[in-house]
Amino acid sequence: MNFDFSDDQKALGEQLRRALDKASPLGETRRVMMEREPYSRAAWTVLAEAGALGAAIPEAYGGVGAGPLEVCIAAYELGFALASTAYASSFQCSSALLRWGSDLQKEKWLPALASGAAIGTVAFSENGAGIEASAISTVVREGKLYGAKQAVLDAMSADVAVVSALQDGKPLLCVVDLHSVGVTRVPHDCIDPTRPSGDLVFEDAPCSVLQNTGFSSAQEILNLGAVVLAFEQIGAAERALFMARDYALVRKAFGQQIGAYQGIKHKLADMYLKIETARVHAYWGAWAISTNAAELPLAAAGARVMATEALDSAAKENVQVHGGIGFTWEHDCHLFYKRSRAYALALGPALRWKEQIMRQLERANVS
Amino acid sequence: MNFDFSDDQKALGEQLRRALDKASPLGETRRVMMEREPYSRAAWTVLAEAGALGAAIPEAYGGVGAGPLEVCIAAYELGFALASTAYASSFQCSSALLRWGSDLQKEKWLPALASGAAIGTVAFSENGAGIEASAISTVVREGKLYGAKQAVLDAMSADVAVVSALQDGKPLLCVVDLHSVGVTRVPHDCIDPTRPSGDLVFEDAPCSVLQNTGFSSAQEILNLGAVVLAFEQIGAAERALFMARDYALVRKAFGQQIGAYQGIKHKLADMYLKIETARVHAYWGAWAISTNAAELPLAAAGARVMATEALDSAAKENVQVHGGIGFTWEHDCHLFYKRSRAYALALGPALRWKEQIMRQLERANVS
Amino acid sequence: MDFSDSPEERVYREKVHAWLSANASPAVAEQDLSVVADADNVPRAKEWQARKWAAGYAALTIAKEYGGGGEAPIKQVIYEQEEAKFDVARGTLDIGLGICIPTVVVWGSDAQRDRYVKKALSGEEVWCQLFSEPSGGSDLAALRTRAVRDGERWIVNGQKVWTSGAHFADYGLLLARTDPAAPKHKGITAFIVNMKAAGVEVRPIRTMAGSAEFNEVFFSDVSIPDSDRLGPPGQGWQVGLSTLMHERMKAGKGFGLAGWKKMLDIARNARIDGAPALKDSRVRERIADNWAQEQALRLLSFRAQTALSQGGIPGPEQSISKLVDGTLAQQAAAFMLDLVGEPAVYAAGSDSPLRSVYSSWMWAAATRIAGGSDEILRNVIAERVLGLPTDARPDKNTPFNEL
Amino acid sequence: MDFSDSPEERVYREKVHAWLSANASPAVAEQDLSVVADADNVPRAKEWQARKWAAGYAALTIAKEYGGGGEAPIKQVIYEQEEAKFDVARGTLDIGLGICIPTVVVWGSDAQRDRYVKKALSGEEVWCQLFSEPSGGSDLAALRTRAVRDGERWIVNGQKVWTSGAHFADYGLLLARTDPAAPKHKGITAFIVNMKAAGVEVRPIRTMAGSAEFNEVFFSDVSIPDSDRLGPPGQGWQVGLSTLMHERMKAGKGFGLAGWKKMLDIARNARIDGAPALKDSRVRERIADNWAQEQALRLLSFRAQTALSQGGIPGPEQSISKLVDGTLAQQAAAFMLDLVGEPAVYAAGSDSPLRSVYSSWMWAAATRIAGGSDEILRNVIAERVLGLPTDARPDKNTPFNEL
Repeated sequence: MNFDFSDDQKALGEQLRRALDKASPLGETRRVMMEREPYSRAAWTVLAEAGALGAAIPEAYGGVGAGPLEVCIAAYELGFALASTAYASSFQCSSALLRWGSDLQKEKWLPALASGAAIGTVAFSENGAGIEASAISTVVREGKLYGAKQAVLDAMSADVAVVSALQDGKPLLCVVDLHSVGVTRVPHDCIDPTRPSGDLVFEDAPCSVLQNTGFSSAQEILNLGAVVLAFEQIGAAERALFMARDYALVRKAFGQQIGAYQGIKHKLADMYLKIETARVHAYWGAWAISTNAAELPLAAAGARVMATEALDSAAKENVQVHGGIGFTWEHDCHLFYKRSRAYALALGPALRWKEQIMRQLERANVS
Repeated sequence: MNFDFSDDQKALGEQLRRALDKASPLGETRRVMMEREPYSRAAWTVLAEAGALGAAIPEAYGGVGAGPLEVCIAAYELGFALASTAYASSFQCSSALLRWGSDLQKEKWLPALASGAAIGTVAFSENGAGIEASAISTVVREGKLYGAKQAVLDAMSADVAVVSALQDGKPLLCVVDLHSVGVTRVPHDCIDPTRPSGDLVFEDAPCSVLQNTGFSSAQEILNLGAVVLAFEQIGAAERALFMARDYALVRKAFGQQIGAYQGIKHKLADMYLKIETARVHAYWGAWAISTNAAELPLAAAGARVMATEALDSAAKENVQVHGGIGFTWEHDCHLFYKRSRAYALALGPALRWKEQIMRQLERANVS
Repeated sequence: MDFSDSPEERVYREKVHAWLSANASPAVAEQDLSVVADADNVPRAKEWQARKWAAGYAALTIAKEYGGGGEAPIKQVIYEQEEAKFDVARGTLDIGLGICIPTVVVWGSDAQRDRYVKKALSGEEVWCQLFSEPSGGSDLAALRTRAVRDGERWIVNGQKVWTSGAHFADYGLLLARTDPAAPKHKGITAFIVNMKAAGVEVRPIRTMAGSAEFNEVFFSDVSIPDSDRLGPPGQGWQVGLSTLMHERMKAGKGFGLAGWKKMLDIARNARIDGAPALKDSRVRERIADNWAQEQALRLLSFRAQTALSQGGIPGPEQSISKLVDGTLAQQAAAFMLDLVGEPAVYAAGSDSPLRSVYSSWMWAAATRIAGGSDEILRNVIAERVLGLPTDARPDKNTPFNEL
Repeated sequence: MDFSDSPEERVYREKVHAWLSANASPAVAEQDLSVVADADNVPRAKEWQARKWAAGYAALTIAKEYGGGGEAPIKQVIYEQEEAKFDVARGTLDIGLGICIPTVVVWGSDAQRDRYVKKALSGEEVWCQLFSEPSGGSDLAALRTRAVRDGERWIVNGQKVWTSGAHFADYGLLLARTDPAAPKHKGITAFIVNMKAAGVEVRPIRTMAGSAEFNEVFFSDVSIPDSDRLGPPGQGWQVGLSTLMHERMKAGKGFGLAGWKKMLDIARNARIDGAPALKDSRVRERIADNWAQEQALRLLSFRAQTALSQGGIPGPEQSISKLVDGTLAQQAAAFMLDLVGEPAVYAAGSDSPLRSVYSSWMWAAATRIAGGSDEILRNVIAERVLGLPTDARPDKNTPFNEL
């Protein structure tokens, strides 16, 4: 039994913690928000230099060839730093290319994604209806893409996107250079301006189809994203818990530290409980990705649901523990609060993932 | 604005509180359980003597002719005493007779129900499927009843029951003397032995049809029961809260009263919160019954859902506040714990009543 | 048990309604609460207050001799219920007229009442309340703003926070520490402070919602004449407590956060896994649950109104309501965003149909903190209603300057 | 990251499995936990323990010199995982072998170890633990049972409670107050008490579930020779604490309460408002939620097992698990009964298909109390894991007899 990351993997985490602490403190995330930048170049550079961007990309395509466990470790640190990067999106994009890309497609994009020269994302949601097959109206015709994707995380920073579309009425995935003529990015005011989403509109946009993909391919890529984002969520939740804990140790009311009151102590214990129960789910998800286990759809959904709840709870109770100051713009609490909801919505709400859990359980437990 | 009971009604409550405290302390409820009696005669006598059994029955039929508000007041006190009586059931039964009974049917049963000489109940549930119309397989043929009703609250103590059945394929209500040949009562081990339910099996049992009744009549009678039972639930919840509060004031741990710890204080405050928010719903339900308001289906469901949650929470946290002693047979905590679930199941679970709320809201709020 | 007015109340309601009909247009929609603390709203609010003053509706519960209506609190409730049906500038002067001025009436000298009450009631002068401090929070009596006596005046230094309307107020009701050697509750004195005086600096606080309804107020050697001291020295805590009683004599209203109706609207248009959200029983249950809680708050306000109608004092209905409302609205807003799914990330857009849900999601967080945090309110209920012991307060009897 | 055994662990697992296969039949169903504390189960439990003793599996983590296996804690975990697959009498001797005897090994004299350890390991003598008292509860150190020295013996008077197996135990590990003038944690001494001695009276406690797994134990002038004192006088609290460490060196297992599988079973047969319950998304969500929590507990036990496998000490996984499990199971059981609706009132029947749900509903209430209540565990996590201040403990340094 070795339900843990390896020492090397942990060392990568520690290295990233130090580097992000320097390059992407909360002030950097705030700067991204204030200056309306689509992401933090500083944090991205840290990831590139640590080899985290190509962790799961084979050396043949310029990657490190380590694996998804390293990706999860990095995501956890990005969450802890509350960094503004398209890390999970880019991982989803490169994973789709690795699975279904032709040699040509791989050679074109993977080295750039591995080095950080390009940012990737995936665009599945449209018509305000999540990713379900019946909602897809984007079509591929003669190598050109027509349609619009909505609420695409990292749409404003990505260079390349894997997009779900119909070709001859059948769902598939294709890859689009977002700098092409025919691609328009539509910015929006987002709940979390440090992780902006946007619309992608395609009109005569050149695209290249990924072979052997179908509707289930999108779900497969979502499962990968769910696990990696769960690590980001848990990292952020832990940071919020630490903020609340630290404040409870210094803030006094009625003559003692507020952290001496059970009202606060038990609240923090509950935050911790949610984080630790989510953490083991995320670990299990990481294991499932790394071994390509049949449990992945279940594990991904479990990680997604638990991590979303952990960050929701940690972010909102962190504001509560801070009291008035936690409600101000100047304090960092709201960065976590807003991130919590943005991540709860990205990849679809828990309502949908719980249904995925239930379908898996029914399948495994046929009476 | 007079959203309160009148002074006379409050005086009736105080009178019952004193009388029940004497005649039906928790020891009496425990005795009923230990001696496997179907109800507490002592508590029933108190109700009879106070005129509470005939409160909503016109004087012409031997009642007091006061109204349903007095019934609610009495139910609240019965709940507070955790008495073992068929009060709500009997009220449902007499209400059905008053609404749809012929002069003959009324004259036969109402005076006895008003004086307490007879106990009434209603029997709607069968086939393990709640009260839905499609589940009814009990039939009336030529004035005789055939079929079986399940989980009938107070089946073991009642003298007369209003029963839902099909006649020529159409649902209706009929009234059955439970001492008739052809009626069998089947006892069961119940979650709350102080308020036992049982099956009623009819084979060639004489019955008399209530005129102009249909499936909606059963729902109407359930709505009345929901409000009255909500008052019982809130009374019991308040008693459980007081038990927990009193224990928290005397029990010490780590050098102080456990009631001085916020872990306990906040728990008790939450119990109180649930009780008070349920209480206003129950008041609204009482008003709706007393004025025959169109809001009754909504108000009854609101009272039912909130009161069930209030008693669930109060009964289980009362055990928790008491710690080990609260888990023993000798202590009274479990009487409330068991009552909470028995009342949550009687009249159908909150799952169903919430759906009733939603249907009413949709109807009221057509977009 | 009935929900109708007493005969006297009905007559009063009709009278008020008639006057309002003659003086204002019917409301077309719910007033946007965000304008309440907006300086742009002040002229309109003053103008409306002047008209109320002329008609005798300026401050119903204040005694007639000071320019009020001399009415029972239930009349105030009825007036406000009727006023809410009209398109008038509400809310902006509430803190002054509902909290500060009644306190001046109770604690002020004749000279203070003559000088301040009528000018406020007539809408001429606007007031704010200067109690909260950064280091205080829930522990209001921990305030550190100092007032040092210097002959016939007091010199004030320190900082207040979360002061609504400070940027347009003429006067403020200030609590300051005058005796640091006394225990914390005993060394405080109340003052009336001229907000235009030298040394008073008002800075807006930007909230997480991006707006600036509140202020910090800095005092640097601000001079207050002793004639503007309110109540005896060292009695400031009692002055502060008495404001709470004025707060309590209301029937309570919601915080305007998005509730079950909005949820039902959203559910009517949303889809989950390809099916209409309104057919998803999770969504149906959630709407029913939300309705049940919101309805409870509405009914609780009827209970408070009943107490006032009978000449009594409302119970803990307001504390219960605030405790329920904050948590409920925060969860409900998150659920509504989830219901819409991915595109709900655009809720922050000023033209988004979800903008009110997004605002509600943030302001609910504030509701759980402001005016007594969830934790403080649970303590209050446990201690004052249920009679449980108070928390240990090691600082209670220690001189403030030794804490 | 993988879930398989290390090579050494695999070899050990195979060896254990082979021995078990040769000595026991495969389990046909989950062992009924209610027989664990049943005296009727004792002969079978003793017989099985004797067989384990003969084969060297009597107590794996106790040093070989005392008759144990001298193995690392992970071997114990592996042994128990394998043993659970067989139909043997488990649980009945756990308190003695897992808590009392390891404590005797650590704190006992050579004479005590010689006298007691092997007889327990071989299944000859059964032990119970006498810590809890009626007045103590969560505050174990508030114990009042007195032991007064009288020459070479101690005279014990007092009462213990919640003692599992006291009605069939031969010996007990007792904590008693020997110095009432010392602060509460410092005046306690540990003893080995002969449960058959004069003055020891065992009375069963009936629980709300109707059964009697636990006992009260009354001591009336019970004489214990000083040679059965365990550890120095006044060090009883330390002896007691050291038992907690033995508890911690386990990987944790659930409490056997009804969970998502049972819920799914029930949902497959129930109907809500005429439609199959399994189509109701509230039910589906509830099953998914329950699975997610139960799976977390399973994965937490893997984390603890990983720590043991690496030679480390598990973290707070057990505290987390107990906190989650009690509340979860209590809510889940209530929900399952609701799912069935009205007929679920018959769940108390011994032949009811819902009997296990009914039991779970009651035993979940006990899980939230026994072995550290929810409130105590939250405190433990807040203080020991998150580093928050301890609660004020006014009694900590006061002589016990002045409290």
